[in-house]
Amino acid sequence: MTFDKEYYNIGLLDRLSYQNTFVHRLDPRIKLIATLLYLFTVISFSKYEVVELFPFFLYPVLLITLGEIPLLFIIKKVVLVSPFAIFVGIFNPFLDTGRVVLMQELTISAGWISFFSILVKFTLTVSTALLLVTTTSFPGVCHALRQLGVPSLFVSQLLFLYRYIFVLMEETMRIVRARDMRSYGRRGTGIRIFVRLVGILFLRTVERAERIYYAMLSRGFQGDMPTLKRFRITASDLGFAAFVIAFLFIFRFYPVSEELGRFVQGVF
Amino acid sequence: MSHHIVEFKNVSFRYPDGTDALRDISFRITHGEAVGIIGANGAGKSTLLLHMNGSLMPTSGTVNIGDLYLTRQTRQEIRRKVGIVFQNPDDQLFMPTVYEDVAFGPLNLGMDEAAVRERVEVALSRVNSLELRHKPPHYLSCGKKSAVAIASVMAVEPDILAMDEPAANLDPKSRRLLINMLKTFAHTKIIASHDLDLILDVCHRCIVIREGMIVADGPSKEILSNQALLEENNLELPLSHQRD
Amino acid sequence: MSHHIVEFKNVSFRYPDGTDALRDISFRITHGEAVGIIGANGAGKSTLLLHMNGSLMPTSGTVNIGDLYLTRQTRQEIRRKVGIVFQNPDDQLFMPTVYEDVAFGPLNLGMDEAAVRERVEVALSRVNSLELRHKPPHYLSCGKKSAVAIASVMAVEPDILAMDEPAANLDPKSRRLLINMLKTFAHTKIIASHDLDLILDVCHRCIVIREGMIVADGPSKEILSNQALLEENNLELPLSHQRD
Amino acid sequence: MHMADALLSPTVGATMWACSMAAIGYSSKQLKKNIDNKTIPLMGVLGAFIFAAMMINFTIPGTGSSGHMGGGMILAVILGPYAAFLVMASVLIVQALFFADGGLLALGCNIWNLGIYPCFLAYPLIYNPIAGDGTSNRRIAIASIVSVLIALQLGACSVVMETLLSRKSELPFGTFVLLMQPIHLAIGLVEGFVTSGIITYVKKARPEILQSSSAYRPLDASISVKNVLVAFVIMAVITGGALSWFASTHPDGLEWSIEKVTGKAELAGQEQGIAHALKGIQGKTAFLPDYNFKPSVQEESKEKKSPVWPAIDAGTSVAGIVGGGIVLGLVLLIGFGIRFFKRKTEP
Ligand SMILES: Nc1ncnc2c1ncn2[C@@H]1O[C@H](COP(=O)(O)OP(=O)(O)OP(=O)(O)O)[C@@H](O)[C@H]1O
Ligand SMILES: Nc1ncnc2c1ncn2[C@@H]1O[C@H](COP(=O)(O)OP(=O)(O)OP(=O)(O)O)[C@@H](O)[C@H]1O
Ligand SMILES: [Mg+2]
Ligand SMILES: [Mg+2]
Repeated sequence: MTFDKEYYNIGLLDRLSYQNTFVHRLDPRIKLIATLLYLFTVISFSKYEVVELFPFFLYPVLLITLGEIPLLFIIKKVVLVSPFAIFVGIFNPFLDTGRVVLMQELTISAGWISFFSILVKFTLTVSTALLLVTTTSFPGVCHALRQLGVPSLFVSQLLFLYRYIFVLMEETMRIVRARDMRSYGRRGTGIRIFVRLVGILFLRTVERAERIYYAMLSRGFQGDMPTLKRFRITASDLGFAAFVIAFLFIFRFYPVSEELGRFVQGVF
Repeated sequence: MSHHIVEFKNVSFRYPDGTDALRDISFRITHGEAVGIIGANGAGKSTLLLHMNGSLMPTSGTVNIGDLYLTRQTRQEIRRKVGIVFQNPDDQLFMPTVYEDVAFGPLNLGMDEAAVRERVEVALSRVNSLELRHKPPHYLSCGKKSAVAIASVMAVEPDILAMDEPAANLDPKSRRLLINMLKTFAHTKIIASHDLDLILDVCHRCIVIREGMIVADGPSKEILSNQALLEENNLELPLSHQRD
Repeated sequence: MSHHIVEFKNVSFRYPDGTDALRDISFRITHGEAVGIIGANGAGKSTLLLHMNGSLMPTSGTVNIGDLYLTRQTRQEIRRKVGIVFQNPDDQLFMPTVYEDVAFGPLNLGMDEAAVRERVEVALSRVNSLELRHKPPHYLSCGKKSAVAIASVMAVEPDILAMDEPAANLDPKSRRLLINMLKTFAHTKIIASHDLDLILDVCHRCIVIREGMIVADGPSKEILSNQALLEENNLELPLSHQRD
Repeated sequence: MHMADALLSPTVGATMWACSMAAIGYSSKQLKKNIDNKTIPLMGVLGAFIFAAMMINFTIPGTGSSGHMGGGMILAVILGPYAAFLVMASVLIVQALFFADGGLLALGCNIWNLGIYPCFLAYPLIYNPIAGDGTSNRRIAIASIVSVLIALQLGACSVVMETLLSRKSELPFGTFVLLMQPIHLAIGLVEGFVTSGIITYVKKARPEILQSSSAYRPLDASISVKNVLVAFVIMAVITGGALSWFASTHPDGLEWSIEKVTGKAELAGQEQGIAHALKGIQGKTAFLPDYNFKPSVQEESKEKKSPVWPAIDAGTSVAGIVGGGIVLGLVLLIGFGIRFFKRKTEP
């Protein structure tokens, strides 16, 4: 059933991106650039910085709440893709054995800190990337790419890819069901059958591309994909951009967590 | 024979993206019945069929096939009893030749070569396609593909045959052949289709679903002549009962 | 108006793999006619339609649309005159949203944004789907996809409308809506379908093809009641003319 | 394996982004010169195909993961290298966005690792010479397996290099390579087998597809072995230059891995590059007077292999932990607050 799950996951992501909230209405270009800046800022922290990263949780939390994205869904996805990062990071605690004093007597190895830092960064980067697609429709992202100078040929075929993912996955799901139905748990799921299935799927895909091409020709396609101008930067876009830049700047260069801790300690 | 019973009790199903495709569906189909499942586009017919052999598992409620509850454990056994022919034969024929395709199920059941050959030949003869056995399915006509798809499911000798939109894209003659073929099967048959004339021809009983719920269940003759009911469900009288 | 004439003269077509899909086809369809193309699976109906706007070019013979010979040079112009709606709406709705899809044709004609918007809105309104304009096609139901596919062709305002199997997979109500919609179009219409009841409803004239050749051409009423002719071609009487 | 954002340093990420974007731009340009109108939809739909095919569940012995059926080689054979590369790049973009597989910054690395090697290296240099005119099934099989294997090994090797240069992981080079390469050997064998299976299948069922794709061969022909080698030397020089640039500006990166590999510590000056630049910025921002810029301090102490890290007193750590906790609490509070407020205003 993994296929079904993957498929529905994409479907849900896609569906979320067509909601109509403040975040969804923002200009895709701004969201795309903001996301990239954010990611860049997050990974620019050194490997021993952890608490400095905490304020950055504010950005995904704001997008989740304002964009009405189910929190659990994002968390699940983050956990789902975490193995590689964990695999690469888990050796740090054992290899990097410098001691770190946490409190008077309590020390841990520095590797734990860098491992934890990888995990926090991982959570931040993955959830923010997911939040970009759940708050911006994929066509929106593509149009933003085009306006930001990515070659139009590339963007056009990217749009085709998006459009036909759903159609082909549906088709593939039906083929997989048909195979499983007559496999009786015997793993008729071997690699030879797999090759056959993929071969058939491939042929049908090429035939479909041919039909699509005819349909395009019939509507005057001459080689260039026409586009509509559609974005206008609004006041809320500018506000959002200003917010993100200020946010990143402050939390990158000012140790909010630590100062806050000092302050609290000072009070008590 | 309690063997060939299909019983749904309060079955609901929600796709992971949140679509409620079935809501509290209950019915019981006994041995040898031929039942049509009808309803508008998106009513939930295909989803319902996929529950019959555990391609989908109910979100709540139970499905009984014969003496077996449908669970992840019994699913493989249930798949021997319930054969499903999907809407598009292209999705089902994935082996290099017709013969291998029809043999796929029996081989996976662990039968020996001789028995498999026998099964394949019987199944292909029943759909009048024995002479096609060495052809690659890719080159068959639409009608023949449908026939072979049916044979490939029949070769496992299921007790219950479920079909989703078996006549779509067939030319009228192939459709008629299919109807006649279906009439000769002694199996329990469950057919989901928009082709109400086909349903009327083949099925005694008819279940109407709308938005995932059963809104009517009774003899085809009655249901398919109840114009008000049909129109509520985006259907209309079978064409052969319409006069201009 | 000689404008809306479709004329095939001795058209033959062979696919690159050697299949002779059309053999010496000749006919003439004049302005405002509604013509059904019928025949068995694989007879060549879809291939024929693809010749009407030069998606395929005849291997021999000539195709005339209005005053234009179909050549590689005139192909673009002919495509404004002949709109083809293909069998599978998924293949036809290739843009990411309904609006962009319907706008694809007008934009390719070089129209400005305001004019395009107007065209799109008119076309979508005609098929009762204006409210869907910002949706991606993969969220539409079968019936709506067909409707939008038709709108996307109508938006170019072709003089001639050709359709391949427009009603497959539609539930009876959606099919009826489609038929009514087709009846209101004043265009020259050419419809290839196995749904003989639809052909009988919409088309006055009917062309029967078999193995790439025309075997009959005449008023629908006559052809669709000629049982012998129909049966030779894997067809049968329209269901509404069948009595049990 | 897909590279992940969290393991990247900004320099590595940015360098690879620049390289991959340049490759996309260049390929688009080359393709545009020779394109047949049919190709754009074909590319898009094939991208979707690669995606769907990747999701068919069959398990690769030994690895639990989906083991990305790269598909780069099939695409290259059908579409030629430029178009195939663009399709691979799109597939990876969609994966990064929809599956959070890899990440947006790591996209540069992933496009490089999974796109460049199969399309521009393995296909013209290995697949084509071995497969020859494509009439012999055996040659196709060998060509597919060998080329896919090599492309994947190069990709895996790059993942290791990128990770190590980024300095986020402590894995020693040798161990990491030993962990990665065998897995990719297994994946490569399976993928090579699948690739050859599909190509021979298509050759049998619809030979004209492969023939018509040889309409793109003019492109391939123009990529002679010599040109590819020259291009690779140039790319190697550029990459090497970029790497040594950031190695000098970011001393811990390259040297650190060299140190790990050779076992010798060779330390360079600390007060350079990004850290330095940031310090400069920070010095100018007057409202943070006594903030001690940490990365340099920490890394310094780290490289001195000081037994106790870092040179911050326990008080600072406590402040950090307390403050971090409070910040997280505040963030959550804001989240819940907004949600609560929204519920109230939109009944
Ligand atoms: N894979 C899926 N993911 C999410 N929702 C789905 C999926 N497949 C179907 N649905 C939804 O479930 C409902 C029932 O769909 P189903 O395909 O069972 O209808 P159907 O009666 O077979 O329709 P049709 O006559 O068009 O074949 C519809 O609302 C449909 O949109
Ligand atoms: N791309 C192709 N390459 C080779 N042969 C083809 C191709 N497409 C169709 N054919 C063959 O050409 C003939 C005519 O096919 P066509 O699709 O026009 O039939 P049709 O009347 O539309 O059938 P259906 O009712 O099944 O849609 C058939 O024999 C078919 O196998
Ligand atoms: Mg269905
Ligand atoms: Mg056809």
